[in-house]
Amino acid sequence: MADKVITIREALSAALREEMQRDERVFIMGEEVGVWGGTYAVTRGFIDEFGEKRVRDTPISEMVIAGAAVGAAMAGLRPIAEIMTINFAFLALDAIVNHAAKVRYMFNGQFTVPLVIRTTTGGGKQLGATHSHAPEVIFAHFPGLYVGVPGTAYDAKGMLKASIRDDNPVLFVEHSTMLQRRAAVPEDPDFVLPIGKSDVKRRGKDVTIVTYGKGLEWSMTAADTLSKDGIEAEIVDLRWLRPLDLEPVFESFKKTNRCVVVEESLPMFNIGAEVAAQIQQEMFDYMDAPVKRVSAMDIPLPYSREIELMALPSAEKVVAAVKELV
Amino acid sequence: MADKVITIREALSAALREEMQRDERVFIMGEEVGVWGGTYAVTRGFIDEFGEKRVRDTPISEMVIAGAAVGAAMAGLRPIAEIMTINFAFLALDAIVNHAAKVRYMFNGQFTVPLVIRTTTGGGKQLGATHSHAPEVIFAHFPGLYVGVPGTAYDAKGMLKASIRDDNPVLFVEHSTMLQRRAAVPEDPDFVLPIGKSDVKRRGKDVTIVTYGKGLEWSMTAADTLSKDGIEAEIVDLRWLRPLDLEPVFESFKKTNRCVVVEESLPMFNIGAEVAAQIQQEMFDYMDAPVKRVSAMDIPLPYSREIELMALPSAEKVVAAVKELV
Amino acid sequence: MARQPNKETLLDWYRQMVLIRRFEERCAELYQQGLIGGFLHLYIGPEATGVGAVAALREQDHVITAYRDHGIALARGLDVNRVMAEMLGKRTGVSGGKGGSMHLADRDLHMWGGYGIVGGHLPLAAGIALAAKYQGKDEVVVALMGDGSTNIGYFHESLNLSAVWDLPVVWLVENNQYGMGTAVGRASGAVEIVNKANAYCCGADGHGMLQGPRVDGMDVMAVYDAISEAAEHARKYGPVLVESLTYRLEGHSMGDPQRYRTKEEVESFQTKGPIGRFRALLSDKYKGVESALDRIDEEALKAVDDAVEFAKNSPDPTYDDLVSHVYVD
Amino acid sequence: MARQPNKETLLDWYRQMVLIRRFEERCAELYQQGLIGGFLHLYIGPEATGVGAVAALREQDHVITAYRDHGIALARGLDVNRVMAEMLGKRTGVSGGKGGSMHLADRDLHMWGGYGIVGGHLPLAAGIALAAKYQGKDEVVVALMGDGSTNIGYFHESLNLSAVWDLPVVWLVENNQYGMGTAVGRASGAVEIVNKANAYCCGADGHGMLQGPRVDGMDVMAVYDAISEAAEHARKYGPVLVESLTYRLEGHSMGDPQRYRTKEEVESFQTKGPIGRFRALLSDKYKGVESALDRIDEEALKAVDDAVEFAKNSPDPTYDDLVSHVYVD
Ligand SMILES: Cc1ncc(C[n+]2csc(CCOP(=O)(O)OP(=O)(O)O)c2C)c(N)n1
Ligand SMILES: Cc1ncc(C[n+]2csc(CCOP(=O)(O)OP(=O)(O)O)c2C)c(N)n1
Ligand SMILES: [Mg+2]
Ligand SMILES: [Mg+2]
Repeated sequence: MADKVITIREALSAALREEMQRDERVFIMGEEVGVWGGTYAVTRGFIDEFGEKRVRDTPISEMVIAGAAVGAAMAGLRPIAEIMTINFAFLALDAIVNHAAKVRYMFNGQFTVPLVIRTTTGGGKQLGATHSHAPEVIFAHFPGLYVGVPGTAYDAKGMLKASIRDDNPVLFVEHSTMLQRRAAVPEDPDFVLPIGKSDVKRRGKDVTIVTYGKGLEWSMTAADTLSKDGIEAEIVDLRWLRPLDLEPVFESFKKTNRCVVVEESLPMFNIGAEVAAQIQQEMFDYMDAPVKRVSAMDIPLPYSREIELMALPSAEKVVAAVKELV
Repeated sequence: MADKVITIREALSAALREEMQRDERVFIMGEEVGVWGGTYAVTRGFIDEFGEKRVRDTPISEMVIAGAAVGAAMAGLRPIAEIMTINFAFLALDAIVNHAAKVRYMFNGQFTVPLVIRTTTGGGKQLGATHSHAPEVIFAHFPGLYVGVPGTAYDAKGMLKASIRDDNPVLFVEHSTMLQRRAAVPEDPDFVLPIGKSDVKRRGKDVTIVTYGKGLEWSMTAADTLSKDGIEAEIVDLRWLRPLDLEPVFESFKKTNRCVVVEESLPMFNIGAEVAAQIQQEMFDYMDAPVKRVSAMDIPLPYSREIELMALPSAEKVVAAVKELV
Repeated sequence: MARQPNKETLLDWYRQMVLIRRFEERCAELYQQGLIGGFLHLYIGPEATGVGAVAALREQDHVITAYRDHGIALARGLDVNRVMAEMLGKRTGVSGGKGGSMHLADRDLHMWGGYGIVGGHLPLAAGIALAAKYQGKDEVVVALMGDGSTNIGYFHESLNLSAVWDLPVVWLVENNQYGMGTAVGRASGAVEIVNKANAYCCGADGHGMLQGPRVDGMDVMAVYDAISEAAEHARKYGPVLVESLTYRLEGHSMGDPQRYRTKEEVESFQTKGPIGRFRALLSDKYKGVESALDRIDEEALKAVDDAVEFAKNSPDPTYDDLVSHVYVD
Repeated sequence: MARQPNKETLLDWYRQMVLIRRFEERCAELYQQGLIGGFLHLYIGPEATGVGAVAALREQDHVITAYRDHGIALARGLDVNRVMAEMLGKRTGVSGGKGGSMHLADRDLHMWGGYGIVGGHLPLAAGIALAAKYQGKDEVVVALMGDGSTNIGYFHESLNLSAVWDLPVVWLVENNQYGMGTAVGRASGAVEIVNKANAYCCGADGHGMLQGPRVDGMDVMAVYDAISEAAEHARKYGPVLVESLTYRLEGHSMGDPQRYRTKEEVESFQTKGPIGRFRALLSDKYKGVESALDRIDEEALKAVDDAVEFAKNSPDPTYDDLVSHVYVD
């Protein structure tokens, strides 16, 4: 089958639809997934197509959305639980970390939790301090879980399908400001991407940019700008924060000897910290300069547009960081 | 006034008692803080001394323990809310991160949240996967909050008193296996320690060990062993994960050029990652070797004693890490 | 019994409701123009609930609500200019432009804010009430919330604590029949939300939550009476749960496709709107009041115009604002 | 109506209760000897609740509970050797030594585990019930919990979801009068916990939670009847909330100073213990049954002795066990 240029939203819808068609045990539950059609319109039409049994609107109850999905998964279904935004997933942290991620281990493999928790992340939409987190890192801290954050429509489809087919619990994090981004995506219903594989999104020799999610966009734009100044950035899209695949980063670093990590997270104890720590550990002899980190500022996000964007990373900030480095 | 050798438990009790005597607005709320006398006996006798108004047993309701304490703090009290163990603080993550840490910012300084949330951390007690976290790092990720983790009775008293007197929300994390550790502690009721200051706990010239909490114990023991082999470790006790004070670490590193970070956290996206990232950033020219990290293994903790301890750091592991380095 | 409002008071309630309506209509326009960003949840339909409830409080009492907070803020007397400035994210806004539409607060007026996490403000309300009681103050907290929020864990823990500790809180559910697109009956085990008081009603030694009325939330007088009585109970004994039956005439927030309800349903409520109804009542009760009401209508429009002017001419927050108030220094 | 248990069945219940009691007494000793670690929550006192409730279920039905799970595990038929091995953290334990006292499960027997986070298993119960219903299976879930857990957000969200979705769950509160040291009345707005069903009872189109009985939890027959009836309702219509009035004769866990209750109170319950009472009933009902009961008593002791032997002789988990089952490979 051919590829088709579609948006991330369409890619997500297609992934969900195909997997629901493929496997009766797959169903969706969450706030506004049914009648409303999904807060971000990803499940529009699903309730008509699959019925109320498989597209289940829930009360505003994040703890039980996540927790009941764990139970259903243990008992043989393959739930896709939607937590409207990752901010609200804080309420489900216990269910996710203590139960989704651990019932298998704690009971010595008796239970399997084939669960996907879909959620959206990111700031930059003037939603204020409580609605603008990009805290994927705190979920990725915990073993037992996978955490995926696609940055393109291609990845969104392949990664989501892989997550649904996998027997482990996956937190699948979509960036709410990227849903309209387009890319060519295979229509083949068996197109899946491996879990836990980073991907080199741009080749270059001068600097390695490590990023994921929205960071990919800033980085790609920055790379274009840098290219005009003769600096060729190689961009490694992590795609998965857990399992974290830094092999392609190390490979790239051997060539570039310089690295910038770009992410929307807060600046402390974030993805960049882990990447920098592992680079200095594994690539010590290749380091021409310290690994640099571009992230959000260390403050809650405000409402007002001007100052909100000041606090977030941008292509310009990535360019500046790279230029300080090379 | 003189110093007195007391346990961490006694130091915490004394800090609470003194501050409650000093300020009527200070009160305690949480599960089993009153009639039971505190799960770890820290508030034993308090309900008789201060009455039910100021020593408030709550239902098992972590969300409202944290959230009501935020409201009470906004409205002029100085609550000390106890979350029995940090595992249960997952249930309060939203109240802590979205409300305790942010109401001040979000409403542009109109509100002040002079709140201390006391909790206990740590594994190694055969409590199994859901009761053995040491996830301070995920709370320290968020601005608006302070996170303190004392490692000695001296620090426990001075840091807790400082936390109670401070006008910002503090997550105060005590290690449940260290409560019997003794040290000389000032009896002066005005003894407080500054918030956000690391402390050099041992002088040495060969390697810098950065640690906090239970890690301090492993590190001190390891340092004694290493000393016998002629290796003198300098130990920097972070004490606070937020604000994170790495100045003494950098100072030390300039001399030792080698560093091991020791912590009970999980191995990914942890304190060691941040410390390593900052060292390679700030101390690049001083680095003789990569910063090493000693942490728990990347698994949930099991019940069985033998294998549980395998998964945790130990003095031996610290010794081994240092020896690989120097 | 509630103090009986005199004519002046009633006209003031009318003024507040009209002001809210005009304010909200203008916000919708400003949102379309891109001057307001983020989420915008209009308070068109439930004005009588907010105005009636706040009117029942004393100056020293407390109000806290969710993100649908414009009406409550205006009813509580927050400066309309500064509220509008907040909408536009300006430095002069009540929250300095950092809170936005969902986060209006005024500490001095004991308006403790709007909150975006569903149910997240309920424990705060319990805490504020605890502080009042602890300090021996004769104050109550009115905590408003949507029907949808009564299904979240926060609701349960907060109401239970208030019952066990006899906290002076009036828990006021604005039942507008939907939480986003989910009808009450599809989300809540109890369709009559005041029933939920039963779970906290019969504690040891007579402690417990009082089950209050299901009041007609489109009738400002009824809401005022109900909340007055509830507040009196709360002040003396402890918490009460009251439900106000209302309706939101606009979408949940801007850009709601509204696939969950019919046009006819919305229209049927439009004719029962609280402002027209109150106007009719006033006209009936006070001969010749129309001209006064007309003047109020005009003044409301002008106040909103002025507020927009004020907001537009206000400075944006600066980098210094961005980084301030993360901590107390 | 519940199937009427015959003599053999009744003797088996007696056997289970005695086995649990002996098992728990031995665990206490092993804890003192340092062979059991972590937290140990004994099921001494509430045996009739666990045995009666589990007896009311079919083989394909489901059980899930909190950390006070030994009694439930044994009643559900988990191998006593392997349960004891789990206590001792052995490789042969039901959870491979990785779960310990609080985390006993047997997937094959549809015992979905004990859970240490108060209320954390309640949404799991809802999910297991959902899976049964989704797959068109005629199965119910009995979810046991303590009185203290009914105050946590999980309780509210789980019960509400079960009501809205008509899930086949029997929510069974073991009201042993305390959550750790906190008496029910100091923690719960409703002292009669079944009252809490009112919050989920009257949904749209007749959906909703049934308020079940407050059953004498020291009477195994009464519990059996109540849960049989509740399970029948759950299978046909949807969730039920049942409360079992029981008492824990030992501390909350090992090392509880028990400052929250008097010796007299504990003693007053000791005489009402479920095992003595059931033995008396059996003696009354079946002439000459004593010798059979005595034999059961002896066999229980021996089973526990054997279990300890088995456990002691079992291998410890290895490093491979430590790192296995974090993920499905
Ligand atoms: C914890 C949480 N979950 C989900 C949301 C998203 N959300 C915002 S408003 C809303 C509906 C709330 O409905 P209701 O409480 O009835 O208030 P109304 O909007 O009708 O005034 C939802 C689901 C949120 N803000 N917080
Ligand atoms: C979320 C959470 N908070 C606190 C605890 C600590 N804790 C363990 S058992 C318990 C008391 C529970 O009481 P109840 O539900 O009545 O059960 P019982 O022990 O009486 O059987 C508490 C507070 C916990 N395990 N989980
Ligand atoms: Mg609503
Ligand atoms: Mg109990």
